[in-house]
Amino acid sequence: MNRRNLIYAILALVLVTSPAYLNAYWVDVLNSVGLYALLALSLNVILGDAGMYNMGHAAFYAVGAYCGAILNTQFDVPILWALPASAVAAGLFAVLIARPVIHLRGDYLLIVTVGIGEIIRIALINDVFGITGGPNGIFGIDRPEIFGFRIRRPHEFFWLIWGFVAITLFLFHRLHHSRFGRALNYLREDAVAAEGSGINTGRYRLAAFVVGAAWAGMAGNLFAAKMSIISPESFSFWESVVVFMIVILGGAGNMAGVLLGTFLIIGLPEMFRGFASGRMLVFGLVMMVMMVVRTQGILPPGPRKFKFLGLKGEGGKAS
Amino acid sequence: KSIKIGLMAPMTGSWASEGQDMKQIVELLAKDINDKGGINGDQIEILVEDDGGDPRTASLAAQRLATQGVVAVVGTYGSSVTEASQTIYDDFQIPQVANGSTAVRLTEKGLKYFFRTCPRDDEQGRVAAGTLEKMGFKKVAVLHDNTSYAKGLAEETMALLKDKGIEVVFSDALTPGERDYNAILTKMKSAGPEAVFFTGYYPEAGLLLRQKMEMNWNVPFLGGDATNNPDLVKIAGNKAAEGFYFLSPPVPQDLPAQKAKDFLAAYQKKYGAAPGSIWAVLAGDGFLAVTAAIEGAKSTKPDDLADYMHKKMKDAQGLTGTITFNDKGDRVGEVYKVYKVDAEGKFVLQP
Amino acid sequence: MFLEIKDLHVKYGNVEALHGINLHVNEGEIVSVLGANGAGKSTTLMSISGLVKASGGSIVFDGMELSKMPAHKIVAAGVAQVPEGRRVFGTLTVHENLKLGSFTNRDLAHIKQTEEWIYQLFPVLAQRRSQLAGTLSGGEQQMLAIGRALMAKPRILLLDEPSLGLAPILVKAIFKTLQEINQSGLTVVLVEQNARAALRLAHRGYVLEVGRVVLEDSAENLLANPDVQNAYLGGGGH
Amino acid sequence: MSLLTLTDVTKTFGGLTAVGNVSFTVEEGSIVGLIGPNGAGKTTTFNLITGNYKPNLGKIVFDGRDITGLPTHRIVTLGIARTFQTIRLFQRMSVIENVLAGAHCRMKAGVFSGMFKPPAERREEREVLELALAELEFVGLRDQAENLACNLSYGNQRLLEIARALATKPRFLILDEPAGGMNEQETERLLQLIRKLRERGITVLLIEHDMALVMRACENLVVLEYGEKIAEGPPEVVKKNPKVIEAYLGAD
Amino acid sequence: MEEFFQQLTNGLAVGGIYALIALGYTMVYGVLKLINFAHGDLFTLGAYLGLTLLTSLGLSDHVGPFTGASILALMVMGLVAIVGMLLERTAYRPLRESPRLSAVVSALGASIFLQNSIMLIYGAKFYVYPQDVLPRTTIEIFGVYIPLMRILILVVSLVMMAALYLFTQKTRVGTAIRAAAIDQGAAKLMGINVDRVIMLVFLIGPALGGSAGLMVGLYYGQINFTMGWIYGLKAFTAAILGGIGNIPGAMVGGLLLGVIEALGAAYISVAWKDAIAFVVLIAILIVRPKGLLGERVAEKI
Ligand SMILES: Nc1ncnc2c1ncn2[C@@H]1O[C@H](COP(=O)(O)OP(=O)(O)OP(=O)(O)O)[C@@H](O)[C@H]1O
Ligand SMILES: Nc1ncnc2c1ncn2[C@@H]1O[C@H](COP(=O)(O)OP(=O)(O)OP(=O)(O)O)[C@@H](O)[C@H]1O
Ligand SMILES: CC(C)C[C@H](N)C(=O)O
Ligand SMILES: [Mg+2]
Ligand SMILES: [Mg+2]
Repeated sequence: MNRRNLIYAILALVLVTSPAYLNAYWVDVLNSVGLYALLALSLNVILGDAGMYNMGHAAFYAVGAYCGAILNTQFDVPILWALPASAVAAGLFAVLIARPVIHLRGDYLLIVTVGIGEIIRIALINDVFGITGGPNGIFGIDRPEIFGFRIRRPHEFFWLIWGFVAITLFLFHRLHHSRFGRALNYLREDAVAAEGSGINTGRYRLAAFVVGAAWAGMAGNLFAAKMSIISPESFSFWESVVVFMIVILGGAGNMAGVLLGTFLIIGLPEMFRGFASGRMLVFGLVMMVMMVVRTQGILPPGPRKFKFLGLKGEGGKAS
Repeated sequence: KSIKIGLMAPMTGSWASEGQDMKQIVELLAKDINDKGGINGDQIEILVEDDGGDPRTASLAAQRLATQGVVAVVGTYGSSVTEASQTIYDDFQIPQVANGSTAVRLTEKGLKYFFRTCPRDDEQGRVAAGTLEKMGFKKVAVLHDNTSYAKGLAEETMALLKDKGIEVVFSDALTPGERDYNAILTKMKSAGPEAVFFTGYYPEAGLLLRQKMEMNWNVPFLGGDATNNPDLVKIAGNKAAEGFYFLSPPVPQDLPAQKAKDFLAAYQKKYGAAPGSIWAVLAGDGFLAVTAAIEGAKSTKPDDLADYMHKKMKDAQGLTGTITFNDKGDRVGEVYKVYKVDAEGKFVLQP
Repeated sequence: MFLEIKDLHVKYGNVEALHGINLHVNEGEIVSVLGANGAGKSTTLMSISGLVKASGGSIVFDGMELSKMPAHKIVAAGVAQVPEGRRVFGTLTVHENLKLGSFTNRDLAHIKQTEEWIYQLFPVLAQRRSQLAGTLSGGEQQMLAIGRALMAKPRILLLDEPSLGLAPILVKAIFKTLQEINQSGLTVVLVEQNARAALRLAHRGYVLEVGRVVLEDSAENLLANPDVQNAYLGGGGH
Repeated sequence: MSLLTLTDVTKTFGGLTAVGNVSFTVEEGSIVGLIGPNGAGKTTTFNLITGNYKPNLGKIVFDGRDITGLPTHRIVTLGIARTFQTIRLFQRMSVIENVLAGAHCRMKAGVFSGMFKPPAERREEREVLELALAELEFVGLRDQAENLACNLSYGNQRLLEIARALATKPRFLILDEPAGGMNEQETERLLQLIRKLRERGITVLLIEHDMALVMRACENLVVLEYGEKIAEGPPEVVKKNPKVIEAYLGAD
Repeated sequence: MEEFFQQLTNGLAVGGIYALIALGYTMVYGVLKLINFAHGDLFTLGAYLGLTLLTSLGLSDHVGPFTGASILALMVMGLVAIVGMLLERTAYRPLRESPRLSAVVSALGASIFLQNSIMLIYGAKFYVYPQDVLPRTTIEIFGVYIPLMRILILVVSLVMMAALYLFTQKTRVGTAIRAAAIDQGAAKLMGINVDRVIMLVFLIGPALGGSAGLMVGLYYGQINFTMGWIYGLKAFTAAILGGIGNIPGAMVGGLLLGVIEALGAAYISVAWKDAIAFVVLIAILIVRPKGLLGERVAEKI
């Protein structure tokens, strides 16, 4: 327990100091990892915690990104101010589209979410409502500003993105250890038993989608701010698949695992650059091998620990 | 000490053959210069990054080049791919010379470090509309593939056609990467166009031609510059490709300049075949423009290079002719020509 | 000896569940295996059938060493099991389930005849012939599981708590049936929580405790044994 | 006062009438047994009461309130809890987490208080943890609290199901074959537990094929056959009912 | 009206290919509950192997076009089946007891691996089948043009479906496959060699995928190493639409998806056709949550 925390602390320290000795390229890779980590953590709520097969997460990411981009380019809202709007837009979108399909099970939900992702992408390409810019997307998004400081370079984005990851980890960790987090796990393990224990499974399914979507929406906003141009290609089916793989490979339901998974799936291919055109081949192979070796994911979740100490009827038994 | 110049090209993905050609051409030109002692005494080193023909891969490739100390970047092919990398190079203040990206928008953003050796789609649209008018069609169908280049060109052309009183009886987008376009062809056929203008890329164009033949539909097809690739004929087959018109800057074998002829001979000698399309050759032009700027400005500083190319460079020698850029970074001059595929599958320049 | 288990060890992951079981069954016998929850009764049956692999020891059935044999061959050799939790094929019909029971048996006439016999034994199943097994009530599924095992024309039948969830009248019926088929020559190994009924039926019995055999005796002696009475027969009885 | 009343409840699956026109009442504070041959419709009746199935016809009234067709979680919140015939625990979660599932419907915290943990949330968490531990103590699984549910023995899993149901603070508890797979000694302990439930004021409806247990635990029995009620009354009377003997108990 | 029927036949041709791929998908899914994302790449492999064999053997010159194509198909199916079996051994078998989605990720890894292997072996460019391997006749009925190849595609899919259906429903081995699909342990207790059953399924599924690849090569002529991704996704959609695990469902789903796409393109918009198809899919699943022919056993509680 303590040793684990020590390892986490060391890793966090390595990460925080990394901009000091990495060049812009590698810092940018880290930024990419950070954005995917946000996405994966948000998907983890839906897929890992609640066990709902969502392979269309890019849809929520897209809604958030476009919401931010449109507010910024059309209405001159500073991009970071649009963050709550992106969250709300993606969350509302989740309420709208998830409600009718939430009762679908397993692979049926999976293909429906794939479908939703594709519908969104196609709608963006075809310039729905004339505000998405069609295949060109939206360009000229302002760089974000914090306290008058304009963020441009990878080294600057690093702090914005990873700061947001840190906040997310903190909040999601608490959420996991709350009534809400537990309810999602019950739902995942056995929906009938959960309902029979008095949990409104329908509502929690939806709530998981909304929380996950809202967070993906904010990740989308940061993505738009970083790229300063967004277009439908950035929200393809493949993006959803990548995030899906991250969650499962890392250890569905465990945030440390998801984070590790992000480093592996987003960071590793960069390290394989030495293999030139064979690098994706190596990547595919590595994924198969990792899954076969760690069949539950690299860091599968364990049961929650509780502090029984000091509770009524506890004769000082430590746990 | 050597000067590093980046090349960003689709080495994988559906346009991989274009990327391979780009690399070979630029490397051959670089060797030529190095053999002659380099520029201002410095040798040139080419760093190649794969953009996969995909915008997301491209933005990573751009980051990577930008952090390896290149003084300028040549590339890339498709407009949407280029667009994803533009701001990154701009942030790092690295001049970029695109070779195939014709979308109008790219040079309308006022980016100081962006140039291109290819023409623009507004010119292409004009030539397309003019050609359709000259051939005497009154009703045409316009089909694109929902990429930013293809859609832009389609819209550009349709606006011009309307001005000329030519009716656009059908316009829609297909999904690239599919195999079966019969549904679209059937729908288009029933709209009764006298000609079809397809603004997408060659893999789809080949399939369209072939399937059109199979449904016994003999409508003339005109393609945009992205159909200019010999693979088109391979995919469609000679019979289906025969009679297909397309727009393009002059294809390699039609280049008038002696420099081009010599270079192509050397290329043929080294690699065994001529470059497939003009776009790879335009990457060579981009490289030559950069080296000319380094030589002329006697500097590798980004601002010096950009200034030189914008203002001082006049009629630099390129493979496809002389190179001059305007304030926006566009190449000066009219270059679009009409080609037709003959029975052997050769591209024949139309008068 | 018909079935002989010697020093059988079984591990689940790193945890050993059986620590050296010795047990034998003579041809034509009914042998009952008793034991508290988690004693290893089901594990023993599963390792006979080859679904869990022994980490040590031997299982010899009619001269064949089973512990290294794949499960499907063991069944073909004449070992059938009614598994714990029934495990009927939920999305197949009752009829198809029975059909599968006879997978290793290619004697069509015999298959038909046995199926009819099973329908006589459990008339409910006949009514539900083409209902999906998953929608049967718990007891109906249990009947189906027994019927399915009988379809294999086994030489030895392993039953894991066959009375679980059955109405008293059916428990009686099933135990009677077991006696009958035993008398017609089938050897039976019976794991039961309903220890009293099981011992009344059996010739001999074993008592398992945390992965070990702690008692082995004739059924009458076990029934009379005060330890057994205390632990498994609910003290005084009724 | 009757706590639960079923009036002419009917449930069909395709052409099969699993429960037909069944009516009975359960008095507050009593222990009632529901028995009958396999496939008689007992579990289905339970599922109708708990809202897992919706009846085709008929009415179910709990504590003066019509609960027919309400969703399960609403019914649980109103005070009806259950265990399942085939064990349905959250197998890969710990024993204490399983019990906390039951406590869920008595809690208030939502997403935001989960994230921001205001004092009220912390207090609530502590309270339910205490409640859950108390229920584990009650069924005798206190020392297993941090074990995984799947590592419990079968009998203990059944007890854990009861603890989870109790954590919903029910007034009415429905047990579906709780003694299945238990040996006689364990069954005896279960009987004690059921009696203690009544002392806590919880009304119990019990399906069980272990007649010894049913006879000793229940003060009233309802007998189903082919989905219909064929007898009702105190155990000693029902036991001698020829219809019940023929259909269910069998002659000795 | 003519146009409608023309579009209908267009859709059926596309749908026939979807169906053929979906059959393999559903077969594997039925037994392992595994969404074999590598299936699309086995399809691609079929197309490439077909091309290699076609150009190197020149079969049809010796034995006539149809016999040649049939022999070719058998060879392709055999080879792809072997690859499928190896895949099962290495990437899926070790994951049989683990959470379902782990195997899905392994399958995605396998997909990436296969796709890039093909790229490294053949290169990234488009390949083109020789034209006129099979007679490219087009027949015209009441103004509707139907290339013979389309009829061939449909017939092959239908025959495969019927054969598979009869095989799984009526034969001993077929029933064993279905039993293994439900509960492998219980199937073993019936004396079924579960490993063999799964191997068999992993021979049949990929073989079907491979044959579809060959068919696409022969009919459309142009192949490239990424094409399996889209086809795989479409086929998976088709399988779900029909009710995954259900063999006639795969057929119905495939044909229906093809027709929806064609009619959507014809009467609504070409650019939106995939979105339209997904909207229809979602609508159907809302009404029938287990697909058109999927089994609807209420879960017994
Ligand atoms: N699949 C498994 N994985 C890990 N441990 C297991 C598994 N199955 C059984 N065990 C453990 O092995 C031991 C013996 O279990 P087994 O099921 O054989 O007991 P049993 O005598 O049949 O009990 P019951 O009366 O509850 O059926 C127990 O400690 C159990 O927890
Ligand atoms: N979901 C369902 N679909 C179809 N038939 C069902 C379904 N659930 C139950 N049945 C049928 O309804 C009848 C009653 O089943 P139920 O489970 O209520 O019986 P039970 O009285 O609990 O029996 P047991 O004592 O064996 O558990 C059975 O014949 C069963 O086959
Ligand atoms: C290289 C060209 C064929 C590409 C096309 N002109 C574009 O801008 O995308
Ligand atoms: Mg057992
Ligand atoms: Mg029941």
